[in-house]
Amino acid sequence: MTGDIVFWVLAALAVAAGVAVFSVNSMARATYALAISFVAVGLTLLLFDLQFLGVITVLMMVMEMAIMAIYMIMFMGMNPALMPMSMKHGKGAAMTIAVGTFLVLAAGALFVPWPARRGTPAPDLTVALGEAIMESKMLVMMTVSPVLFATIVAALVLAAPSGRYDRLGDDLRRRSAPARQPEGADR
Amino acid sequence: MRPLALLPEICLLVGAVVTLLAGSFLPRERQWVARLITVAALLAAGVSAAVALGGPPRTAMMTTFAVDTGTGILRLVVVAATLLVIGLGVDELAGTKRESETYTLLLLGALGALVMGGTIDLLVLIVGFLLGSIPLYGLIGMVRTPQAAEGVLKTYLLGALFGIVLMLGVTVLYGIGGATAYADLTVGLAGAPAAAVAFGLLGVLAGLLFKAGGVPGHFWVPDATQSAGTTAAAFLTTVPKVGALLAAHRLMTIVPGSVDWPLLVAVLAAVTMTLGNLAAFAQTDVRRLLGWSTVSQVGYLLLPVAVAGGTTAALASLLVYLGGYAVTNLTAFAVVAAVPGRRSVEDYAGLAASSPWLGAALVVSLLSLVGTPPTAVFLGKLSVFTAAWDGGLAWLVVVAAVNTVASLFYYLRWLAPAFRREEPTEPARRPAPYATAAAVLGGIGVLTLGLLVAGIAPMLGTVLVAP
Amino acid sequence: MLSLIVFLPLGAAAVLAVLPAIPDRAARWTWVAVALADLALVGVVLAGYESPAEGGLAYEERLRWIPSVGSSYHVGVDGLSLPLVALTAVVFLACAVYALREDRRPRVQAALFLFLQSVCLGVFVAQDLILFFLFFDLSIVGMYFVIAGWGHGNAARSALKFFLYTFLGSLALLLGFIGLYLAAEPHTFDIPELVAAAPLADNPGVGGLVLAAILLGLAIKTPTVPFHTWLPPAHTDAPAIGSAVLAAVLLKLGTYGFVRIAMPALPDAWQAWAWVLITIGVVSVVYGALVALAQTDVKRMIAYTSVNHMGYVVLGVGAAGLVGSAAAREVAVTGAVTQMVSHGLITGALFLLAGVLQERAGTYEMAEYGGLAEPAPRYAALFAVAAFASLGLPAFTGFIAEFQIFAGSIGTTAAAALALPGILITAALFLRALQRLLTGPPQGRAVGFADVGVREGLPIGGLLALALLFGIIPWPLLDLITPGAETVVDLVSR
Amino acid sequence: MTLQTVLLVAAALFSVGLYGAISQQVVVMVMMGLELMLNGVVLAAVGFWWFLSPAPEGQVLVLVVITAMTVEMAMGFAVATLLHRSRNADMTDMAADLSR
Amino acid sequence: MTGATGSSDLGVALLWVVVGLPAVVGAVLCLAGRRADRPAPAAAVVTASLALVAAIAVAVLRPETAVPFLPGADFGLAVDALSAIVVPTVVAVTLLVLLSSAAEIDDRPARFSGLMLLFAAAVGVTATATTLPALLFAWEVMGATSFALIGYWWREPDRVSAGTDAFLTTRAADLGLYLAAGAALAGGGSLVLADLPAVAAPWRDVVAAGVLVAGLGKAAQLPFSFWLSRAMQGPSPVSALLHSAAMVAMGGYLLLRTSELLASTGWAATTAAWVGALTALALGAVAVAQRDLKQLLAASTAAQLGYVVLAAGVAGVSGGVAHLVAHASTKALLFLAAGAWLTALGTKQLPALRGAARRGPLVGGTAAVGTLALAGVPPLSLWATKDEVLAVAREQSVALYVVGLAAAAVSAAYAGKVLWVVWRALPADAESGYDTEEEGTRRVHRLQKAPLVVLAAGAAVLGLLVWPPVGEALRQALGEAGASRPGVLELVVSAVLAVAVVLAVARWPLPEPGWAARWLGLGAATEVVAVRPVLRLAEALARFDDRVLDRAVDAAAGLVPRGAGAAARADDRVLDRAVDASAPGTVRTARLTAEIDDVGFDGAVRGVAAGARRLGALARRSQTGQLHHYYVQAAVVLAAALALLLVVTR
Repeated sequence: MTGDIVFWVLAALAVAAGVAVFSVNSMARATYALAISFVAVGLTLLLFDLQFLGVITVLMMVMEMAIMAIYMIMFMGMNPALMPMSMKHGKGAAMTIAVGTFLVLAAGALFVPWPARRGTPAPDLTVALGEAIMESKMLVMMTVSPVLFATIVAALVLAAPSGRYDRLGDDLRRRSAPARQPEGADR
Repeated sequence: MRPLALLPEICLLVGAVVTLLAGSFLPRERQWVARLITVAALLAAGVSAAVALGGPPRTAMMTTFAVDTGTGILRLVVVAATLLVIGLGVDELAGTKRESETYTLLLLGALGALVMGGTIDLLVLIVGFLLGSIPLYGLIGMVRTPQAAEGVLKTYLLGALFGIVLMLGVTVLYGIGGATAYADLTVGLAGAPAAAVAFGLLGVLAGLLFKAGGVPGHFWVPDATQSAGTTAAAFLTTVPKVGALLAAHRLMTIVPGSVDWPLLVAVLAAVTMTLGNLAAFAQTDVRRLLGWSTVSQVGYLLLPVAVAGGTTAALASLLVYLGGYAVTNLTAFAVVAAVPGRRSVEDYAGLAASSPWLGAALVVSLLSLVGTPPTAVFLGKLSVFTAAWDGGLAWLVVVAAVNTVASLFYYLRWLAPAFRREEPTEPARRPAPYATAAAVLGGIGVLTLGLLVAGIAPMLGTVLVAP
Repeated sequence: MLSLIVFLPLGAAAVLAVLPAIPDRAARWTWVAVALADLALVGVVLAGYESPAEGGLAYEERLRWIPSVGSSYHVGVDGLSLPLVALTAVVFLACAVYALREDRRPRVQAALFLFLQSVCLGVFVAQDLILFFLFFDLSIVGMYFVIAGWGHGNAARSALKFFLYTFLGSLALLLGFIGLYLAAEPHTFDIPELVAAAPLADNPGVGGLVLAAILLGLAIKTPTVPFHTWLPPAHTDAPAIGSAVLAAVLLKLGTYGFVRIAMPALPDAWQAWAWVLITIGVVSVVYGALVALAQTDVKRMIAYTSVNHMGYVVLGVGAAGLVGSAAAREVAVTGAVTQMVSHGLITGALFLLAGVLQERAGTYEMAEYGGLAEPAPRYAALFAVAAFASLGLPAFTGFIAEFQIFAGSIGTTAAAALALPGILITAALFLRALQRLLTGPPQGRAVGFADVGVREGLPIGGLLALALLFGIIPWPLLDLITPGAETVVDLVSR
Repeated sequence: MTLQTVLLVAAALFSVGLYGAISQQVVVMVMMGLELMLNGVVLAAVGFWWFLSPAPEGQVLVLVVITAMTVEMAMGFAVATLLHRSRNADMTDMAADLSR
Repeated sequence: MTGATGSSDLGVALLWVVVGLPAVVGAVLCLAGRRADRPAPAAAVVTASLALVAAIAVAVLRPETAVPFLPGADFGLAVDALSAIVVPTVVAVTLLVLLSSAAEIDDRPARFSGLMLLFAAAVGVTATATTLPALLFAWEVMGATSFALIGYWWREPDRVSAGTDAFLTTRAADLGLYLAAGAALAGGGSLVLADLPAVAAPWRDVVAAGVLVAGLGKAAQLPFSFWLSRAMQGPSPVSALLHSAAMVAMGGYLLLRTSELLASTGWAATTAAWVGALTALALGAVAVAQRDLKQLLAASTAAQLGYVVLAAGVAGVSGGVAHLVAHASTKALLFLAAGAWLTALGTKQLPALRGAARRGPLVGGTAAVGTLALAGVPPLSLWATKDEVLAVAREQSVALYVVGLAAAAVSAAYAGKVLWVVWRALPADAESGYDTEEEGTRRVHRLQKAPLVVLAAGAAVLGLLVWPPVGEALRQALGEAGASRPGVLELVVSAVLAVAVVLAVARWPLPEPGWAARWLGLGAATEVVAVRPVLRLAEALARFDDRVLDRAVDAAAGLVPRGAGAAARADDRVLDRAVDASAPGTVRTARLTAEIDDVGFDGAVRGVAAGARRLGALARRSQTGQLHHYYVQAAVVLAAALALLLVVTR
């Protein structure tokens, strides 16, 4: 019963925060709202005995939102707290599609004759997760590592305007970086 | 576990790491060492894949990865395609600031395609999707032009959306199927509610269609192809498709009969090929034209996917087409890479006269894309049409044939100026040597595949017997 | 042996194509030499040819090719294909000699035509649908480059139209082939096996659709009304030798497909659809002749007479599907095959003659000429002979063919008599053309028109001489064709 | 707290996120919409895991989704940076040269 | 090689000489061109002489031969009683005409002689053919050589188009033989002429109809007669051979040959008889109205051939062949005479020829023999042969006899007209009428005179063919021993009639009604009924072809609007020019058709094209470049796909 109440509160919070993301008038607030929504879902995970995953979700998302805030200020040079905004397009279509999607999903959730539960959760979920990662689903985690590797490389390639040869010279012997070159035509 | 069964994949991964590391310490003009490392890694992967080819079908890493003929040929195609991409890209990349990074990303993207195509577990499929997508973003944005930025933006945002849809689909399938491994899912989905199966299937399929560049996930293809560097464009229109389509085929084999998925795939195939062809009609930029052309090709490639369960020939035909398409498409891009100054169709005026070899390669590749014998795609089209007809989709075959005729129109629009006698307005620059070599090599490959497929035919026979 | 015949020109073409250092003169003579050698090889085959047993093949060769789809490299000849193989070799040799005067990229041209020769020969010897289709489609590609590269006028557009239209046909053909393949049990693309199996015999619906696809493909290539509209522009804008090859050999690929594939492999559907073919044949004959009559452009006129002449062939093979006297139907099919050879020789010559007009004076408009017999008596004589041969005058092969087609098809169905006016209209249009071009006082561009020289006269005269030879002594040709025609009629009557 | 309710909440989150992804012009805001959609997916995955098939794969799935979220976010920042640098734009509307 | 009758090898060889030698020599002369001009006339005459010797020999030896030609139908040649008479006659006339022409034709004589010899060879084959393919072979070659010979003076367009008319008209009739071949194959499978009467019932009628049409066409019977008028544009020797002894006669000859077939159907023979009789009468009237000597002779030829056709219809083969041969000699004589006057005086108009006979008694005298024979004046040949035919006709129908007799009177009238004109006193201003058609030489070459004598002799005595003993033998050979013969009364009546009419013509001028002078308007009728509609149809179809069929393809393919537009404009220009060049009426019709095309077919076609183009644009319109549009579209497509999956369940 308590679980139910907690769930409903968290659910309401998650959805409300989600709605808030696109209704508040500054990007900073939107970021906070998104973080709240994630935290709410992360806490919901705890209701299902998924302490590990719940904590991870909360931690990662809070970190991510922090990064997002920093990113906006540092890289894009805007003060999110001060910039009021209403930058939307095609609200009508977006709303139609969103509502339609919700109706379809909700109808599916309500009317699909979900099968009965098979099996029970492992006694120690975290151990079970660990075993799955290390045994039956090892390939998943093995593949995640090149994904992260690729992400680092690709993100750097995209984000960094100048590479090592700009900083250190074509033979990598220079010690100081030269002035930045204009963008766009450097290859 | 059998990690050694994944030797080709491991070769690529190790190659990517070593390439990046080596590249970090190489002077700008000596990055060819990194290129050599990449090529070596690819060759090692290719050799190990070829060695593994004859073996019996089995799974690796528990039940998450299939090592069968499909994977075997996928590996060969991906490795060969990536080698060809590197070959045609040497002129463009050599000595640039991010040459070694490009090779790293190419290797990782190829690895992603392999993982996607080879996996028989939905979880690995998600990760494979990411591994296939992320290097692409980096590759598209590599040239850092405003256009490329736009291209990468669209690719990324579409990729993110379809990734989410893919994960949603996986979630639903897992929920009702109780597992993520295909072998277990086949059992689990058998009695599952059809609507939920349909939803989950659609989600996963949508994600794969984004990778393949089919409707509705095709929007990024022409933009990215047009804006990215030639090397990246060649890669992104070839390698990810190969993996995604094989993955789609594998996916279809687990869906229970309660869902009329063949019809869905057939309709999507018809829409994809028609849209791609219609949109390609009026293109003047050859890259964009090729981008749309690859969209239409995906439509044809979806034919065997649509009959994945209906006929045993589906997989064989898909593989034949994939191989043929990869070589053909890369040959066309090699020609584009060889004459980087020529952007529009009209720019190609007099190409055949100034460089007959390139002209020949262009003819071979475009006619192959059309599906004229004795080229590789003709064989692909033949087997694909046959399989689709055999699987009960004769109407789709007719649609595909009509589309083929329509496609001829824009391919010829490119070919015709190339063979026009025209006095060059400016002194013609010498075509890029490596790309030219790649084009000629590709052209020979197209013809060889088209004519001498007998060599690999026995292998396809085993595909027929043991799907 | 057949492989050698087919691939000898291809090999020469490859050599010519990759060696840009070959001087033009050497390239031209190489072409002639290779064509001559190929013709000699065909002669050897002809000399050693004995009609195989019912349904059999001579000079058969079969190699593994694509076993997974039941396709093999299977070639062989019989009475239906050997005459066309010989025709191809002859026509290409004539073109090679005619082109000795060519000065626009002769090396590439020689390579292209040798390539075309290979693929045309390939179609006629192929005994496997995929092999057939391979050569069939390549002939389109080759001809596209011939028209686009050496044509005049609106060549690019005509070439594109030619390619698009005939490619549509070839795809329809491919669909039909796939249908045949899937219907045969076990699946195969091998023509003799398909013929023996006669798949779809018990499935008239699918059989009809498959036949419709094949017919569409072949009808476009042939071409018959209403799929002929690619032909006039293609001919008008093609170079002389291109037109000659197109009319003399390429059109036969379509009609040959009827007797080689459609009739024996789909006998039931053929019988059910025979009336459609007869209708198409009759309409093509009359329509082609009438439209040709209204032309003012010599080459367009000849092009439309091709529609007319191919209509006779369709009429003949269509009649073979009806219930009627077997003798009459054999005569009709023999006539149809004879017509293929005959049309090749005669129309080839006519197009070369038309090419002379273009070379000398730059136009095909009949109104621009008059009284050519005065300045160019040899040209006039050749033209007159060719025209009479084409209108079916006895002593030329055209008569042999048309007489047999008419006797045979009227002997099968009286409806075929509706095509008889075609003979008359053809006569009218050729006589009008002769009158306008050759007779009267010399005027317009006829003034100062140089007469044909040896290098033009030899190929044209040679083709006409063959038409005359087999028109007067037809039995060597007919002895070759008749067993094949008998086999086809037997097969289609199953 | 039933499967239906969990799925309804997940659907709500997903739909709100979709609305944002479509309606927002600023790239970063579009990314937030996508994140919100993923949030819904995570919730749905947990719901399915708990109520239908509590196998370890479900947990791995959630882990993979979260990883994907992070990775996509990182790439998103990189792309947004590139866009900002090369076009001085931060809205998707401002990057619409490639069309037709 | 040889037939079952055991004919000698020598005979067969000679038969091949008769048909082969002229063919080979003719072909060589044609091909040799100007180099052979000098020896050509002599070579031709020698060839014809050799052929004549051989022809006489084969007439005696009666060889029979066949060589393989088409499967199931050999190229069969045989000399039987009928051809034994006709072949030597034709070869003889050929020889004489060649002799005559050696003096007359000085423009490229090699080609002329070559064509004449080729023609003679074709006639030889026609006369001896035993199978339909062989017959049709020669039949069509005759037509083609006649085209070349009529249009021999090709610099004058009028003459060439006369040849065209002749060829086309006769070829139209020839279609009957193609039809007959098909029907024979359907009805029995044998293409041997002798087997035709045995063809199964419904097909036999078709065979008979086909043969009948072919025969009537070549014989210039109604309604095909007009081509003969146009054919007079050819040189006189050509007329002498083709339009008296050979080609026209072959039409009648074919019907004589197949009279058994005609009779077996029940209706074909009657039709032939009546067409023949009516042609004799009507074309006789046409001849009466002519003022041009050659035109008169041409009409007379058709009329006289009418008797032959009549004979074929009533199965009076012996009389028919006798009339054929006698007429050949007579008419060749008259044509050569007309040709002699034409070369000498430069005119063939009767008014201008007044008294021409008095300028040269030999030409005049032989011409008189010819005209009198033509008139049916006893004892000259045609008097007896004609009555022989009429006697058989009377057996079957008195009406036929009466019409035939009336026709005889008419023939006496036109013959008399010629006779009196040329034998009137030479007027003082005769020269003023000369040289209207060509430059006359004022002299007649002796090579032109000699044949006249021979032919006049023939015209006089060939009546022997019906009198005993020759006649008896002939009837015997043709199996008509019991056929009815003209009685004395009939002979006297026709003789009196002929003499009376000839004398009357001398006294009273003949009427020259316009309808007859214009050849019954047959030519004009053909122009209106057949030629113009066909041309108009052709133009309309050509326009249809370009405008609709072709544009349909353009539209489907031509998604590049510029190219299609340019082509369409070019089409219009070319077509309009083509149409403007033709008759204005045609233009109007064609335009009307085109308008219908435009509104109907072409509109639809354009609609399709525009639709395809719109689709192309639509396909690209989805690619807006706006990311949120892509999102929306992707969502919509996925929703539709989901709906599809949910709605269509298995």
